[in-house]
Amino acid sequence: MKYSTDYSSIEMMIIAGAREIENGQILIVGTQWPIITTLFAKRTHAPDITICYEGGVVLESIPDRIPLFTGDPCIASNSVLLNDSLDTLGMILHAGYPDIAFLPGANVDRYGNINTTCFGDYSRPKFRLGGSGGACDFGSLAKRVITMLEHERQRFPERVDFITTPGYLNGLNSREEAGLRPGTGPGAVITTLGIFRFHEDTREMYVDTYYPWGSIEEVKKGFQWDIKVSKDVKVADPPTEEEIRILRDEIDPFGMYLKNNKAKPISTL
Amino acid sequence: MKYSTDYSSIEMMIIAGAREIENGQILIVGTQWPIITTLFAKRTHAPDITICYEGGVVLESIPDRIPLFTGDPCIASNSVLLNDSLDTLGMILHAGYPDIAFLPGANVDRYGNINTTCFGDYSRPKFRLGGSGGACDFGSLAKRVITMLEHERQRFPERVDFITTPGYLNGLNSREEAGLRPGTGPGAVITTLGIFRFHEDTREMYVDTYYPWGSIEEVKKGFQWDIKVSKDVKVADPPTEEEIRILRDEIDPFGMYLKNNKAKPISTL
Amino acid sequence: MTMDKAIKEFVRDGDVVYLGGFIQHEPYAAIHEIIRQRKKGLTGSSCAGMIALDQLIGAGCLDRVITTYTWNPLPKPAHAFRRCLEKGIPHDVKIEEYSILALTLSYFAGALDLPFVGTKTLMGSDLAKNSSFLGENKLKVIESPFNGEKVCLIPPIKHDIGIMQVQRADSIGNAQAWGVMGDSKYGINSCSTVIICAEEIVDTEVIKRDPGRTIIPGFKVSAVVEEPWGSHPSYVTGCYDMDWKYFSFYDKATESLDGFENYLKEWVYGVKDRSEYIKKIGKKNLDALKAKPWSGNPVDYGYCAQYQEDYVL
Amino acid sequence: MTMDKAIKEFVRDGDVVYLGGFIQHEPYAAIHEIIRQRKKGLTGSSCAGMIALDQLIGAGCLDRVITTYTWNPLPKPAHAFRRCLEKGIPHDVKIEEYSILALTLSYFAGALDLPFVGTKTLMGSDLAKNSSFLGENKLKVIESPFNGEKVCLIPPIKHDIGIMQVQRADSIGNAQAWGVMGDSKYGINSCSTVIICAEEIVDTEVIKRDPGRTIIPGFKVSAVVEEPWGSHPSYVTGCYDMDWKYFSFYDKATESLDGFENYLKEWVYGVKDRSEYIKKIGKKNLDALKAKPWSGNPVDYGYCAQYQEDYVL
Repeated sequence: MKYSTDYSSIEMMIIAGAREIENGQILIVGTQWPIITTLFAKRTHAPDITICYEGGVVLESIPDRIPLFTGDPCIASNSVLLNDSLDTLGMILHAGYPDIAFLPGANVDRYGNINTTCFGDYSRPKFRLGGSGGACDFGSLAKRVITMLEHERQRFPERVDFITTPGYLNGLNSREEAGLRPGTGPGAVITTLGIFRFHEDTREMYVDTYYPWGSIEEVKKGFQWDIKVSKDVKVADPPTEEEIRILRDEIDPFGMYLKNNKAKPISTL
Repeated sequence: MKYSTDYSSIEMMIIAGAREIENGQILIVGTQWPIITTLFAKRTHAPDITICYEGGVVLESIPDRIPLFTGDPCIASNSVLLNDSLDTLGMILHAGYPDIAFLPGANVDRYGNINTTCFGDYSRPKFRLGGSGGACDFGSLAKRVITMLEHERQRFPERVDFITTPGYLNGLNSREEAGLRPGTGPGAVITTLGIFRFHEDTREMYVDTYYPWGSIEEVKKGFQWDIKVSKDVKVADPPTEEEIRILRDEIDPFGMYLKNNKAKPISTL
Repeated sequence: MTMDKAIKEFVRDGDVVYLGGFIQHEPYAAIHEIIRQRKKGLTGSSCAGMIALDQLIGAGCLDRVITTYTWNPLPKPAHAFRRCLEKGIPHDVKIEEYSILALTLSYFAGALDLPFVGTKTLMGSDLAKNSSFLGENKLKVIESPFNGEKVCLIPPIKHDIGIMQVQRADSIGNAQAWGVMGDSKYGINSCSTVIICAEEIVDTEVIKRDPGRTIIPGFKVSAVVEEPWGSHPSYVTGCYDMDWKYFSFYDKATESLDGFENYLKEWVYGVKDRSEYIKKIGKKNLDALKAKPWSGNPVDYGYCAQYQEDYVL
Repeated sequence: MTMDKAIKEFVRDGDVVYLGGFIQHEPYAAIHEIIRQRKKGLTGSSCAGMIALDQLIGAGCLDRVITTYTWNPLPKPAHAFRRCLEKGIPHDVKIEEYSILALTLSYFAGALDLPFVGTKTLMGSDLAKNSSFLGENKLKVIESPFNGEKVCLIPPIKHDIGIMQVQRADSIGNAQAWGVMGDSKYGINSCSTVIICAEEIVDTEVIKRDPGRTIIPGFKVSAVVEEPWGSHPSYVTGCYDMDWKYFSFYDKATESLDGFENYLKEWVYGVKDRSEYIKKIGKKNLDALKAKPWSGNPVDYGYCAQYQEDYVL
């Protein structure tokens, strides 16, 4: 096992995300980075995970080509269950089966609330995004939500303009007080700068892990509030050469997810 | 067209039931007499009716053999929709589509309430029957419920011991007050003695029609209460010879429904 | 897994047991094994079966019943069910009754773990007024906060274990069934633990050729038992028909209490497993029940498989 | 029926229109005809589509929108949707937003005409706090009368008309679809009037060979239009894939308001009907999108067909 010295921060994020997964787990998976992250995990250390998508899809094997989104036609002939959203969002997610829900995010705040709806005032937004899709269901219902997104400071406001997907709302018990089930909520936010988790009482996000090339100072600059840092803050292991090979050559051979990111190897960061 | 002189009271009941059906209607149909009645109607004057069964069946054609009950295997290869109870009891019946719901009945009372649960005290019955199945749903939800049963006096108490299937409960507006939708409820009770309908204000059952060989006195003796008689009480037309031929030779050629009843021709009643 | 082992391992005395199948797909092979293993204190939950509950009640396995209907399909009474409710033989069972739609919605709520579903059925019926072991948790009639009209709230019924016969499943439990499905898809998905009894265990590749047919994903299933003819004397669409002669025999055989005991001795305790039961039915009888083929045009799940060069994140 | 006639006859200005399809099965052919006929004041209801709402909003057909997500799948913004919500171009539309599960449960409630369904999703989100034209009727958070916990009640959304593309239907409207179904089965069953657009109209005998595949019975369907490639640029499982090039083209073409107007002129107003649109896409492009076969073992609905002498009432 040899660590790679030629990987991008996106690749580090994907591999950090995959490391959160244990073999045999049930995952409900959103579009974009979660797709490639969970398929990579299935190809490597977690071959027996079950991957569920919101439109009514249950996968037990890796599709012939990487799905471009969670409703990609290539899924149909590779799934073991293919039917209604009530089959996955209902009888799997609402029923409490997933060990982890993986989400992409546009904006994430101090308490893990996610905004994929709009910037500015909801009734006349400065910038209108697509909306929830199933994200709000993932965030409302899953035992452990992991959000994956590129780390840019403007994506991490202290408070999102619109809570599309509830995290811990205002912290403390506010999530449970809103009616959401105890034992659910954000577990981690994984970005191109590090891994961020939530304090079990205050439910505030903190710096848990940063990446080999990074520093605590740099990570803290990525947030619009003064984010706390774990006293046991860790540095992630880099990806191995074999992990990078599998990710690039087997999971995404056409570079549909990675092409634009291969250009930024870690050595230049 | 020639009237038959050789038919049984069961056959008269079936044909009287079929005459309630207009071509093109949507029917939800219970087991026993409703099955043969509705298939007979489809074979004769109402070829375009749609027949739905509680287990998730929609028929647009007559099965190769008469179904022995509404879940008969012969239905599968003749239906146009075959799936869940939510497809028929839910998305058809609860959604309000059926023009008529046809039910068998063990006991029917003055307000059209049906008992198929027990005689005597519910907690320790003298005689325990099977239970509701979908009957309570038919009676709760359908615009017009038609119940078909052999006319024996003990089947028509003033008040059933147990309301399995709600009719007009205690009459007047008690059905609506219980929460059931306005514009739903019993439309007719059709027996081997006649056709009985419900007063639009009191919701009490009355004698609407009796059969060619009968009399008002005989009909009234079939009830445990002093049933009212319409001032426009009618006498049903007998079946035609062609109707009896179709019923016996085409609908039930093996006599599965009619064998035990062919023995009682009308001439002997 | 063998039926013997599956029942031993997963059905515990006192469990709430969902019996899947809406007439067809009833798991008679599993039910006989439950009786043979003399399980006690179970709650049997079955929406619209036939003599499944009758046999379990008569054999003394059940303390509680959840159902909408229990009868021999002939139509003749289910004698053990009658004896129990009328006379407390072999011991009293508590019964919780619903209509098919109400109970299916309860299973639906259970499958999704919804707090409740609001419906317009059941109100006015004595089924809504009477409740036994579920007490206040059977249902509630409230005024709708939207428009004030009365609404019947049906909460989920949670099952410890569910058992159902299906046409085919793979070895990891992805189960496919078709025909008159009734409540079965929601019922079987409302169970914490699931035993799937399959007419045939197939390769996962078969499942993947028609994934729209899967009623429960394998990860929810704890055991898969291959058990052809497992629903006899009921039927499985495309496999075999109901055995009316057997129901007629059962009716006559079990009318008396002694007769019922003798039936169990001969047909349940007296056979080691399902294969002995099937042998006892006899090849000639089975052949007469075999379904004649009526298969559909296969549907197509294909995609074009080409590299989509315009999609790059 | 022709698309022209179906839209003329059944879509009235001001209707609440359900647009079926969960990405696949979206009825783009019908949507273009609605735009060509310059329908006005519609409420467009679509759970998880792509540029269907974008086109209808940009063309000025909608006054109100019900959705969970509207975006180009590339992923690039749906520009007309953005222009409308950010700047009120071409005119303000009111939007009512949900999560996919909440909206699917609303369609489910609509399909069954349930008063409401209780759920644990959506609470805490600003989607639950904000409501526009549905006001107090969007949802209610109450305390469960069973256990006091907070429950989100989702009432039905009633649609005047529903339109969906399916793989096949017979001429009386029995429609069969498979693939990623999302909300579609419940959505299309929640509509008072239904237009089914089918890749292929088949004989009823084909439907009867696999009746478990039927998502809506014919008696609920008012018009059946045969419209191959009717979901382009989206896809239909087993028929054709998404046309990513077209989405990429649409993204660039519609980024400016002028560009959007030109797009409509060329691709909607500028073609008489779907066949002209398809011709404009071109055979070579279509061929590249055609699905490669992946068909399943057909399932069997057979029965034994013998006379059952033991069944006599």
